[in-house]
Amino acid sequence: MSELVHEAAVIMAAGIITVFAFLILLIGAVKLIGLWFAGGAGSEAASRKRPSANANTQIAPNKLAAIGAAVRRYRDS
Amino acid sequence: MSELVHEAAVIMAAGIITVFAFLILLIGAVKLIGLWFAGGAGSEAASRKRPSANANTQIAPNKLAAIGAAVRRYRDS
Amino acid sequence: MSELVHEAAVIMAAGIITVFAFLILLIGAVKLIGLWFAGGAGSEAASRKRPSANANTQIAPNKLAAIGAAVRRYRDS
Amino acid sequence: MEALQTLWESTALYAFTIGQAVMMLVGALLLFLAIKKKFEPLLLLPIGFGCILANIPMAGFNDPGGLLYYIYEVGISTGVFPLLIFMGVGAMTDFGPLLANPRTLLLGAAAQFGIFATLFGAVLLNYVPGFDFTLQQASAIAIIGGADGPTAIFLTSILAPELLGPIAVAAYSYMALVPIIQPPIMKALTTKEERAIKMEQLRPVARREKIIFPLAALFLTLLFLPTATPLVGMFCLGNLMREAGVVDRLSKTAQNELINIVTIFLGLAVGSKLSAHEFLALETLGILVLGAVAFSIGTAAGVLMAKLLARFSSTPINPLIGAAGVSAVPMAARVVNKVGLEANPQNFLLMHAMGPNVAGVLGSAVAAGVLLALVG
Amino acid sequence: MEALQTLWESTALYAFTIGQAVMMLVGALLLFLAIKKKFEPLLLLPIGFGCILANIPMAGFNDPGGLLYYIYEVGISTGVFPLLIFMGVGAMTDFGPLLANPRTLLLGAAAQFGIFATLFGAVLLNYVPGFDFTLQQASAIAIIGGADGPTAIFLTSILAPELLGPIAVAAYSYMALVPIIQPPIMKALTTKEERAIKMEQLRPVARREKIIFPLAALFLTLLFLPTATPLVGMFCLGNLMREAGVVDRLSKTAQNELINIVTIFLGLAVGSKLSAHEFLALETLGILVLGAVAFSIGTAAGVLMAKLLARFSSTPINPLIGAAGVSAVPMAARVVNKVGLEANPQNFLLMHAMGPNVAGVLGSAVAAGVLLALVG
Amino acid sequence: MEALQTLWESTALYAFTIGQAVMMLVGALLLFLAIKKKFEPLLLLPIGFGCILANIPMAGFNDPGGLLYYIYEVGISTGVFPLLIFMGVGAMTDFGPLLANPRTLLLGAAAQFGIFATLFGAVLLNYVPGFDFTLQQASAIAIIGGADGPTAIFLTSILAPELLGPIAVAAYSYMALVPIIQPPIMKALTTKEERAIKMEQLRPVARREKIIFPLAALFLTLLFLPTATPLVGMFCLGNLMREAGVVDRLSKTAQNELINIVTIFLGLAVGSKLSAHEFLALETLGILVLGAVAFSIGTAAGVLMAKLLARFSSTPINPLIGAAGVSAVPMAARVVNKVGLEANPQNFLLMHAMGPNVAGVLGSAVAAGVLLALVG
Ligand code: NA
Ligand code: NA
Ligand code: NA
Repeated sequence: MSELVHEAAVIMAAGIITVFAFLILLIGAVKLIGLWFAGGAGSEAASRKRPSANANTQIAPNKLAAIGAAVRRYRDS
Repeated sequence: MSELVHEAAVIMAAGIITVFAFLILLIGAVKLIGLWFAGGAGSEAASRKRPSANANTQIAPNKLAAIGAAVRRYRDS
Repeated sequence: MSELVHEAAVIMAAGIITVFAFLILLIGAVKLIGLWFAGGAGSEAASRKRPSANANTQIAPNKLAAIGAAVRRYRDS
Repeated sequence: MEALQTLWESTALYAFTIGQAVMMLVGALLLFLAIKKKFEPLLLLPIGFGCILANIPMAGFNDPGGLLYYIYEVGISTGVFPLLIFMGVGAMTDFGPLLANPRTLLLGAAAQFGIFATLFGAVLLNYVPGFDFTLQQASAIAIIGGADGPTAIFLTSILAPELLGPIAVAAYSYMALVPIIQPPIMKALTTKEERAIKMEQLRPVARREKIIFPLAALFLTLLFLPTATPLVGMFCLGNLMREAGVVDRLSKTAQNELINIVTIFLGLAVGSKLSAHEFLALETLGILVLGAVAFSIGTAAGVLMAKLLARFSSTPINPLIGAAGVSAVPMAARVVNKVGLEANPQNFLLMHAMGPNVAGVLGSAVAAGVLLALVG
Repeated sequence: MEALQTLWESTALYAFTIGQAVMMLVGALLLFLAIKKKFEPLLLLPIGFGCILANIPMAGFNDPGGLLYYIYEVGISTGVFPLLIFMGVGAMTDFGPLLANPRTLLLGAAAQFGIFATLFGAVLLNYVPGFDFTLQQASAIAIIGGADGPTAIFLTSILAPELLGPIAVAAYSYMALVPIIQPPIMKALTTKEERAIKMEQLRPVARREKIIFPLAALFLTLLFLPTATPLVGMFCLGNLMREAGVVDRLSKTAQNELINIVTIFLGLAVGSKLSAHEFLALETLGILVLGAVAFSIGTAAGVLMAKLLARFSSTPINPLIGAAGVSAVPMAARVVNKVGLEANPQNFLLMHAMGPNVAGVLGSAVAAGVLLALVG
Repeated sequence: MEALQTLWESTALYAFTIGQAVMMLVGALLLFLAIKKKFEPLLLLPIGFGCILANIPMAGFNDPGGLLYYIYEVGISTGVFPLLIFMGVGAMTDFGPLLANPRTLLLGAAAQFGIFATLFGAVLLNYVPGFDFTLQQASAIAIIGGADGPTAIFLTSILAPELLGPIAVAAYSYMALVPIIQPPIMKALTTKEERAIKMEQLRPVARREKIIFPLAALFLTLLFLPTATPLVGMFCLGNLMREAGVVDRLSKTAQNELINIVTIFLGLAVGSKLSAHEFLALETLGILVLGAVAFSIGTAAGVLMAKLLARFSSTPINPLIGAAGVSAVPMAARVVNKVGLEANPQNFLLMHAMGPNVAGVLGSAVAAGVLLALVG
């Protein structure tokens, strides 16, 4: 019984240490990735978003606004 | 052979009785459900349908009519 | 070893002959199918395409053109 | 030369049996019915194709290691495929009309008389030389009268797997023939005045009622007829996912991709059981005859029960809606609507027929449970 | 009469045990929580339904040949279903916020302390008469603190399949209860000023970073913790399919149809393990208590680690985001956002909390790998 | 300490073999080709990932009980996965151009010469020390020349499962390399005038023709080459579902969700066969060389046959379209179109090349059937 408790304590310690060690390694990896690959981040991310932004927000509002205005003009007339 | 026929007749009788008994029980259950839960039926069912009705029939026709009219005016002009 | 080479040569010959024989049979079958079933091809294929063409190209362009024009008029005004 | 010889011996030409050739024609006929006549094509197309594949000599589709062998063992002999289809059907079913008019459950019950009368008929047929149906086989044949494909396949795969091919084909074919089988019977048993009866509009049904109903049906089933719970349970699970409103992505998957995938496999596997040895037998003829009888009796019983109900009802009941109790959703309800319109062009019975129609699905699942309990 | 007798004996009425009746109520309670309270309905609805089906006497869903038996054997005891779900979750996960602020991985690590402390607690509970958890069982219980359903099911099905039912139910229930469990702990450990801290906007992350990240995570896992690779590997596969940009049809299928199909089956199979014999035991009470303890400790550890981080950081860190380290994606991140808004109506922490939130998923998969290596 | 010791011993660091490390790099290379070079990413991404997972020491993906083990046993060693993919491909294939110009079937036949010549070449390679291919292995290698992934996987899993990894990788890689391999050969065997030839517009094809065709192809196959029916049969089933017009929901599922799900699993399972022991061998080099030879001979044979056809044809035939006979749908047809446009900017050959292109799919399925009959 107390042996089980001892084992559990050891696992608790070893476990949390391993999780931290592993995720700290991963932080290092992410930082390396950032250094090597993030170069074009701004431009690339931006260029990726722009078309969809265009499609969903710029064009559509234009169109909607124009249609809305046409509709209003029609109603007023 | 005639034993088989007898068995079949018994199954026929027992079967149709059971099906009726079971579905009559279910009728009772449905009536109970109706008594207990149908309270808000009208309003709830209505409130559920209205938004979709709005979305699919009210707004859309308005819009379509307006666009159609705008289009007609454009053609006429 | 040379036996294997011999077997391979036989398979090569038998194989390519079979493939040709089979696909030539299939050509015959296709020609027969064409003779028997292609009768209404033109009209059927056409009638099948027209509705979707209507839906996707005729109506939509009309609508788009009209909306576009309405929009342009609105902007100009 | 030896290679060409090997090739020739591996062609089917000299290995074909007459039986296999005939079964190919049967498969082609099923494809024709599915594609040209639009007979339940979702099932009959894969069944017909599976029939053709299974009867190719030396291709080994049905042998251990063959594709159809695996599909059958995984999906049919375990019962998993028909149950998944039933879950999808449950997710497609709207019990609203039934809940608004629960008496229509009696119509769904009456129509099951077709099943039990056919069971008796199948046993009687044993007096004709050449027929020798066991009670299990007679029960599996009788379930054709349930007019419900997955129920028929599920029950048959347990009680009489050797008859699976012809029974499934008969079930789906007769379901497709509902617009031809039912109207004469419906008209023979009703007057034009009865057929013209208009029914009152159904009350709206609350969402809570729709959520509770599948649970109540499951509860009664597990209490009184546990052998019916695989079918009723999966049906109710699908229906609960539909109505709960919180698991729409599961409900949509059950109604679309999952049921489509399973339908392809189920059809192929059922078709693979259409072997000459089992299909080209006198029994098949008996099954086809008994199946038609089952549908007819079920239709008649439903209509007669509706007439009986009408007599005790304060609100008008059009006896035609009883015919929808055989299930064959939604075909039978549409037939009711059409026959009603013939008698009275203002008489739209579709919604009223949907109640007995879905009641018939539950009714035949219950009947299958009864048969499993008694002869399983 | 004999037939009616057979039918009666085949009803469940006289075969029901008290335990089964109680488990039916448990199943109904789960359905209520799923449908009415919207507690993780995608899982709890099928689990509750599976529980009801599995406890029907004589229906045999769980026996060899029964539907739930097959589903369990095919999908859970092989580990395939939770892994496929994990692949789908990976395909739904955006690691952008984590890559923009990698320190938040430490918060995901800290929150796993809930797991290991609970393991210790479970063993300590053995001093209470009536409890006798093995190290395997204690580990499976502890993983509830990971707040990640598929991880919990995967680990439990290996270490302590006899506890699968209660552990899965506890895991999903507490995940649904995150908005109730976490805020008091978060508020107790922080001042209003700390909760009001605004964080700097995250940098944009390049697509290449997002593609490399799952591969890097996989690489470290396989080097240092191979026992975690089934979970981490499938998660990374899903995420790579998402970010690669060249296999969108596979990614969409993994995020939708495949995960939906597997979710239905997984829920039913887990529910089938809710048997009276195993669920109505003192252990279940212990599991429920320990699960709540695990969530609480994890939340506290995350918040405290965030305060520690803030002390050494040049940029401001709001300690609330540590609470998201328990995973429970995206619920925990939303709770962080809500508690932050209460302290400062201009303080939108959602994106900042997504980093520790997805870090928590990786963290608990790693913790599961550690447990597999040490007690598996 | 003991726990840390256990953890350390469970890391992969001290268990890695050189071979596994190299295979990881191979897996990474495949991912690079898939993601960055867009080489058949739908297959090569899962294959590359599966390769990495399978070579992790101690993770046990490939051992009984491991995920990849189950997927392989369920889907590849049964042949089910490649057949389902073939059904989906059939549902995506439009035989219209082939039916409008049936002579192009001859081009699909000629291109299969690449297969049989390579078989002979593989056996000749045995004279080089270090090579010792059996007839079965030589046949599996030769099928790479079919330029059809599922056919190659199906045949190899039967004839030479030990070569499945390298053969599948070679098949998909060369399919991706078609735009590089084919043009020089096409240009070397044709004059600019020939490449500039314009072809007459194809006649419209009736829907009935498209429905009958898959049945006719199936019929001829089952009569004359039953060993080809698994492949041809599933292909024709998919195509029939597409053209029948009555089972669109099945056809769409076969073309989308079902094929996507199977593709993920197929790729992982194929990747799992990329083990150091089998891949890092001289044979793999031989397979890569022979695969390139097979593609080249197939391309040349197709072009030469097209020139021969042109001589006997009353209407003009551009010999380039023969190159599309290797299949690699639709890549090879696009390459034909591109090379044709280079010679004559008004010359759109895409539709004309689709005929031989889909003929090549049938042709290699037939060739696989021949090989199964002769050496299976
Ligand atoms: Na029925
Ligand atoms: Na976690
Ligand atoms: Na080919």
